[in-house]
Amino acid sequence: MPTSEDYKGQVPAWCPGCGNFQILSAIKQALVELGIEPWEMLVVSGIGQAGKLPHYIKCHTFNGLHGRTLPVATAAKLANHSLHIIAVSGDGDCYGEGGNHFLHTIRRNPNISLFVHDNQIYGLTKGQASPTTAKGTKTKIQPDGVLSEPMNPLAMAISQDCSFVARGFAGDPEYLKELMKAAITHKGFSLLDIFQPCVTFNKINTFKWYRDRVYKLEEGYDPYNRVKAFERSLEWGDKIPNGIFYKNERETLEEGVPAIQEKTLVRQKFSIEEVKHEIEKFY
Amino acid sequence: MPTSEDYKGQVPAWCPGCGNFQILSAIKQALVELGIEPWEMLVVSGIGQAGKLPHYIKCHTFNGLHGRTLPVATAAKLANHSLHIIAVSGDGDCYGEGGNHFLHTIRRNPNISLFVHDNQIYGLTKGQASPTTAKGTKTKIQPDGVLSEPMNPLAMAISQDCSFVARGFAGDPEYLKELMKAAITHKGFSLLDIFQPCVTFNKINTFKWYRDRVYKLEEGYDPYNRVKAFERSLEWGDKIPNGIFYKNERETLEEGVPAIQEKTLVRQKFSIEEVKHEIEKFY
Amino acid sequence: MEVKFLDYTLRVGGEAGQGLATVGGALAQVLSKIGYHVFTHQDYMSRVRGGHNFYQIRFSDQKISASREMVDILLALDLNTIEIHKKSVRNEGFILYDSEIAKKKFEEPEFIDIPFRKIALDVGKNSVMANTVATGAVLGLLDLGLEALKNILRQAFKKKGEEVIQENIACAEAGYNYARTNCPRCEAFGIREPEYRKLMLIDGVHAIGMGALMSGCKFYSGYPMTPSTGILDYMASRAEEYNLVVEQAEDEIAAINMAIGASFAGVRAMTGSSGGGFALMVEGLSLAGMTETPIVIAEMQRPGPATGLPTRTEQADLLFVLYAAHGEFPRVIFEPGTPEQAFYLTNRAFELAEKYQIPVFIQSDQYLVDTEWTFENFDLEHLIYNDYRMREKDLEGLEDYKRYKYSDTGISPLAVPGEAGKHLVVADSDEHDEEGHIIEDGETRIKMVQKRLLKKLPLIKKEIEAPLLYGDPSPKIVLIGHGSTYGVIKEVVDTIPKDQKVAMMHFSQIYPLPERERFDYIELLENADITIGIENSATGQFAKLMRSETGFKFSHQISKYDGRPFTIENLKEELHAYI
Amino acid sequence: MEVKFLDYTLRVGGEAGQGLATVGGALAQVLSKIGYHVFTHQDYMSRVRGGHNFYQIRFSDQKISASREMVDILLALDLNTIEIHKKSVRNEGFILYDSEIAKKKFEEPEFIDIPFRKIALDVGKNSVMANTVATGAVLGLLDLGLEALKNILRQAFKKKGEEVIQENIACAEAGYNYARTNCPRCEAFGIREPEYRKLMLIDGVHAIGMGALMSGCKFYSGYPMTPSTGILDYMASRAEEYNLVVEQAEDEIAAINMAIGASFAGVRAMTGSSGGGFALMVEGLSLAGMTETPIVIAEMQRPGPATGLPTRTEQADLLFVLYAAHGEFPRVIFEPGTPEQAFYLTNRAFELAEKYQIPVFIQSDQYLVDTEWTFENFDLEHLIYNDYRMREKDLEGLEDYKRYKYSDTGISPLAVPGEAGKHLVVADSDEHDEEGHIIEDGETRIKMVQKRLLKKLPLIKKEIEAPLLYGDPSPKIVLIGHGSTYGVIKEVVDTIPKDQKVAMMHFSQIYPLPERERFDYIELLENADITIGIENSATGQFAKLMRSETGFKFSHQISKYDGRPFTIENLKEELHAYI
Ligand SMILES: Cc1ncc(C[n+]2csc(CCOP(=O)(O)OP(=O)(O)O)c2C)c(N)n1
Ligand SMILES: Cc1ncc(C[n+]2csc(CCOP(=O)(O)OP(=O)(O)O)c2C)c(N)n1
Ligand code: SF4
Ligand code: SF4
Ligand SMILES: [Mg+2]
Ligand SMILES: [Mg+2]
Repeated sequence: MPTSEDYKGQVPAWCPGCGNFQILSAIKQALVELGIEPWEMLVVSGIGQAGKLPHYIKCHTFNGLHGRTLPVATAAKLANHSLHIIAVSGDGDCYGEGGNHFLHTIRRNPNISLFVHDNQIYGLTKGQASPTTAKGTKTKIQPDGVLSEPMNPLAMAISQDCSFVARGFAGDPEYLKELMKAAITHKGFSLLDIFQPCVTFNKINTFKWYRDRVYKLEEGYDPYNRVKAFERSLEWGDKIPNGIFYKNERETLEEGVPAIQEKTLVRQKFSIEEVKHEIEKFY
Repeated sequence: MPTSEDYKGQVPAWCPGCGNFQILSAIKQALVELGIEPWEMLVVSGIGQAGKLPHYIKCHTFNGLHGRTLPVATAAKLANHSLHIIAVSGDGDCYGEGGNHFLHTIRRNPNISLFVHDNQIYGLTKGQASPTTAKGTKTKIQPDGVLSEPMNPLAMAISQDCSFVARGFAGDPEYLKELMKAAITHKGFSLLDIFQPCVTFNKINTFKWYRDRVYKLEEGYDPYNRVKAFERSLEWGDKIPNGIFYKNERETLEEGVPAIQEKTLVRQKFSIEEVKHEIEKFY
Repeated sequence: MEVKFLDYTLRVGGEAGQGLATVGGALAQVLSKIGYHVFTHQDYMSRVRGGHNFYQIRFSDQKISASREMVDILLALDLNTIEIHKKSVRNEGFILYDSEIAKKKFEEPEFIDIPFRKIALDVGKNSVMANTVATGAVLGLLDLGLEALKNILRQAFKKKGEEVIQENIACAEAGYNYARTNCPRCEAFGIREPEYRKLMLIDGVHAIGMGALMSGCKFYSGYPMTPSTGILDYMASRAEEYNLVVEQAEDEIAAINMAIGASFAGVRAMTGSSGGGFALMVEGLSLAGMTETPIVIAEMQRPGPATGLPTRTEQADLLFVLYAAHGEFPRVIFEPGTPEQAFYLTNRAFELAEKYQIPVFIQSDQYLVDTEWTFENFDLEHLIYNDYRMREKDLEGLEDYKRYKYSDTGISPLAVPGEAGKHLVVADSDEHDEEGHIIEDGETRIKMVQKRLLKKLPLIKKEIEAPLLYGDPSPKIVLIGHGSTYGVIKEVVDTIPKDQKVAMMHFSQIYPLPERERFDYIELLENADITIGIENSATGQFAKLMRSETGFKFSHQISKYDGRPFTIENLKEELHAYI
Repeated sequence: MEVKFLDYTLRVGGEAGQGLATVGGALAQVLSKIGYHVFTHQDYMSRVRGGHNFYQIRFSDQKISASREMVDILLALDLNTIEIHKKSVRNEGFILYDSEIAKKKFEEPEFIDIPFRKIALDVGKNSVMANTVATGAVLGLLDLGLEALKNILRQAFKKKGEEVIQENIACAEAGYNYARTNCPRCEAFGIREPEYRKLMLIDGVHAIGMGALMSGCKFYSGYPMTPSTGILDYMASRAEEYNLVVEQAEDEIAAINMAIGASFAGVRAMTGSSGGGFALMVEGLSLAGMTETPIVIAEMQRPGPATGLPTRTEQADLLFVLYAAHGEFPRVIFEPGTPEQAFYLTNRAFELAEKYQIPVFIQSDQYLVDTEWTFENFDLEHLIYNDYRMREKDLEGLEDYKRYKYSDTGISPLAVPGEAGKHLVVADSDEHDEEGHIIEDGETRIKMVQKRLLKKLPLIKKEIEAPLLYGDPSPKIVLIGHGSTYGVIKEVVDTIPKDQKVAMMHFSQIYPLPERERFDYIELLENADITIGIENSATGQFAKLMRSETGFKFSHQISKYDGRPFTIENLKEELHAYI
């Protein structure tokens, strides 16, 4: 059984007090509790503060381009669906630059967990508005305040029948870990949007701001009701729910692709002899 | 007052019987009835069969890149908000290649009308699956059938609080024209998704298929109820509603941008003299 | 006809949607099956119905590799075809048409009016079979028998059942017989039966697809775009039989990132597009470069910029592909001249991509993509397959695995994550250390640039083969081509008297340029009086590449940028000024 | 110190987030305000807190244009700084630190221990003012007075109120006095008050931004990416004052398509990014090329490939930008060597973009973006502004307006839609006719390629200015640089004895290369014994461009690719082998 030590990576370069630290330990803890070994685990990320996470954990990792986490993760899953895959992303990475992949990965439904470190800001590039930044927020690029409405990632995921939709908070790492375990064990594409205070650039959505507002979806809440889930995903303001908003049992991408029903693609040996007859078709 | 003749463009290169013909005449008719002159009108498109529409109408047109209709249209609106702007797109163009712009243009809310010729297929490239193609549909690239769930553009738009969300059908051009007029006169970003039979490549979603299923949202339907609208946007199968699903009165992008409150940007004369003092700031 | 050897050209013209490709394809197949060498090319508009398209078939008892301007038989499926192509019909040629469809009757001797539609209705009870009648009629005119066509029809309509097959066969026969009995001058075709040979008929895009398949490519991701879509189609059509994963991505950005993800995870992966779609892959290309993830990219050119002429041909993306992406990393570009080269070079692309862990390009264009050629065979013994990926046993006993370990060759061990015991595979798009972790110091940066780029470059250069010299071995005039102009330049060289000392120098391995040790092609060029770069582009991109890498400047340049390929006649015409 | 003229270097080092840029920026401003020539450069990591960054300021009573390796005063805000930079402090230099912060006491004579934090607590009641104390202390050491700093503090804390201002001033004074009274060897600085001059202090990125602003740019769209973000910041900060529209796009694809949309609609528009973001703009670039929509693109380089070293410098995107995008269309690339050049070239970029309706690039790199220089002034009379857009009156009486009308120059009338009476403006990414409507025939294609590309090219080439020659007018040794290496090469030339006959040839107008008629720079190079290309990249991209366009090959090449700029010392060192 793996221990937290096994997953220990480099020393994070995040700011002291950043919400990313709690997310990182929650991930490690979740993996340890699920008994997943580092060599069975692939973490894929893009670029951003969240995107640096692969360096702070020890397992297979692919730290790719800003916004392109999901296509890499999806294809890796198709190539070797025996790997557990977590895609780690930021609100800018996933919903801004990578918005189109977010939409279409939901449709594809690979069995991957997507953890979005949603700090409602661009952290690494020093404080510009992200898609989830509140309207009116002033930044260097929006000195008069952000004009766009913030994106609602949960509502969007539910609108496209995403297989698992949840929200957690870095300030409640114990619950966050449970949500992570639920996401990882869920069969299908799971979105876990995580409130992650950026102590340096987001002076609005602080630990306190979240703590004052966040509450857990009530016991008995039915995550299989899509319309209800949508309604709850619109709650924002003084009270903001956390928890598993929505789930369904859709067929996964890997279940549908004929070529990998018997064996993972990586395990399929190739020999020219076996494909040579293809040439006959051209005579 | 303009007439339909004024809007007459080149002879369309669409297949005989294509649903695009009805959409084209509905647009012209709507513009004529609204009394918009060709030189007050800008039609922006991407690439696809729908994307060819600018050649078949006579007004200002910009036929850009596949998937990039909305950024061009948004910026043109910011540069000259006295122009009426219609963005014409296909289901592949808008929801596939251009999915990210669709999402973020909803957030920005420029006062633009987006007409998506949704034939649930890639027409111009000869019959590949589009984001709205039904699961299981067999195509050359998906000989075993499409594996992804189709996208639900209306639900997505509603999930992001799009200012106006409607659906029409090329087979009911009279009603379609009314929806277009409502979209054009609505203040804010309006999505009109249009069922457009592709008689050549989509042998499932034919005129008959749509006609058998399409019905109008009932009299008294309240388009201001977001959750209800979401629920209705999920209706699919034997009965599929058309009409205005959702509306709100959000501030438009142009209303928020300080620089264009007094005059359109194109009308603001530039003279070096007036900006020279900027250099003082560097001393 | 004044041809030295048997050499006929058929042209089938009509509207988009009339089934030209079916008729043309069937005729090309019939001809190749009875043993003729065939060369076809297509000219079509970016529309699904209407407009004007044509499909041209040249056949001969000799090897051929290009199209001619003048045709012997024009099969006109509409009036427009007659009007556009009448002037291209040779003096003793024929125009087959249906005066009912054309709504016009022509009285000139070359016209043969055959009631395609009426025969279809009479014999097949359905006017859709008019094309089958026409196909039969062309064969009748040539007196080539119907056996091969019948087999093709049986194959084509297998799914529709025996009745449809028989109706089509009957229509073909009716067309055949009508032509034989109603053709006043048909003896003009002193057509010889070819010596029987089993010939392959294959176009560029299928050759690339088959090359990928036979190189162990297991993953192909793409987004439809003419003229690259054929690879996606082909791979998808073979997915079931060969257990391939073929994914239509939401956009080209996803397509290349998927190919990289799959390759990182351990399988040979490929993606492809045309110029505009490839433009969206450029950042991903640099990701492959930085992470040293092997991928093969097919870039199928069409005339740009932007949407350009979507269904036409051009060679104007060469320098774009060569320098695409920010930062510096090695790459290889192949640009085949024939379907056969396309096949082998795709195989070689995978070999080099995997061996050096780099992106390798197969660049081509609409012309080669769509032209069908005949070949006796592809020698499959020449295919290479070396598995450079490290698994379980390859890493046994290894203490610490480092994805980016420094080495003399610059090549580091490429392990398959999850299949390499407990070894962990760490890849990073930031500059990184040997383990794959992000760094910022200058010393590691320098070592990594040396490992990734500078050490590999000379080794890769050694892998590149010399250009092909065809014609005079010490030429006075050299025609330099690359990629799809191979066939036409070659045939033009054949037509030029030997005493003019002309040769073609053809490059299909474009970048890096071959070393000069084994074959000093620059010296050869320097010794010639006239060197003419021949390119399907306006600015002569290959000429720029040549000058930038070797300093050699061609003395002349022939550029064609109307979106059409060179034909033998128009290239000869262009050469007139020099030869 | 053995400097010929007054020439000091300060280095401020510490962690990210400690406010280095504020301290360094304030010192640079103070020095420039009292009349010194200043040159600063920054070295920082891609992180927000921690790690190690530094900010270096060189100042002199002469013009300076590069950084030195050795420093006179090191202001160490943490222990790490001392450990890393101690060896770079000159013999008679000083290290200012706070032993309480460093948690270590140093006894060597160069160390001056000043209790920054304690003074801040005592005087300002808040340890955050430790930086203000330190800034004051540096000025105290130099005995330069506090007036300028006080003004800067007043400005900086205006929004926070008078109390904060006074506290900061008090802290600055305390630091100043502490340094003056506790500095044993401070007389070592025989610092002369400069002759008073009002000097501008400006870095590359602000120069580009101001250049855009003063060229009538009304629309800027971008997506944050180091080192290009500064332009977006600057334009946004000026939006209110000058009525600009500045849009943060969802991605770089949107950014460039927005710039094109705005320009099509009638306003001067610009976008910018770094290499990886520009990679995503490539398809859009070809759209600008095809639709002949004027845009200016800022491409600010950092080391690649992929994410690379996000906050470092390199010149490795030159050929990428030069050949980016499928298809062929004209473009211009400027790569300024100084902020002043950046300013004028941005202005010129707009002029050429609008005049020829093409995309024009301002290419630069992190080094020039972040280096601050002093100038007496920018001569604003040199700015050009010609409105080439057609409105109402320009089109009066015109019968039919055609967006892509053929013309001798290739330039067609560019009307503003909605502002041009009833004339309609039709733009198309497909190949099109004069009206802007999609076509497929070869004849129109040829004419359009000639109009869009071939006719414009020679005219554009005429607009390009000759490279700058500095040093010996008939040099034996030529150091060839482009872009941001200007300053360092120039200073190195200054240090080489005249009898060695050395000159710098610097290109800031990179593409097209200047004509040779007015100044035959190739002849000059051919007449030299040694020509050395100096580039911040591994493969020598400018050298390739030069050879490809002119055939000339530099005899030697100096490449630096560790992500750091050349300093005077390390370039001299590299040159040792040749000079
Ligand atoms: C193509 C591209 N565009 C822009 C960037 C610059 N960039 C790096 S991270 C980032 C945003 C980070 O925001 P987010 O994803 O929210 O992550 P965070 O830092 O907040 O965790 C940007 C814009 C990039 N690396 N690549
Ligand atoms: C970047 C890019 N990728 C791909 C294409 C090829 N392409 C042209 S239209 C099209 C899809 C058209 O589908 P849709 O948007 O649904 O329009 P339709 O033809 O069905 O109206 C594609 C893939 C392109 N032109 N540009
Ligand atoms: S900038 Fe914000 S998100 Fe980034 S490490 Fe610092 S606190 Fe965390
Ligand atoms: S292919 Fe389909 S969408 Fe395109 S014109 Fe034909 S019927 Fe219409
Ligand atoms: Mg963020
Ligand atoms: Mg469609």
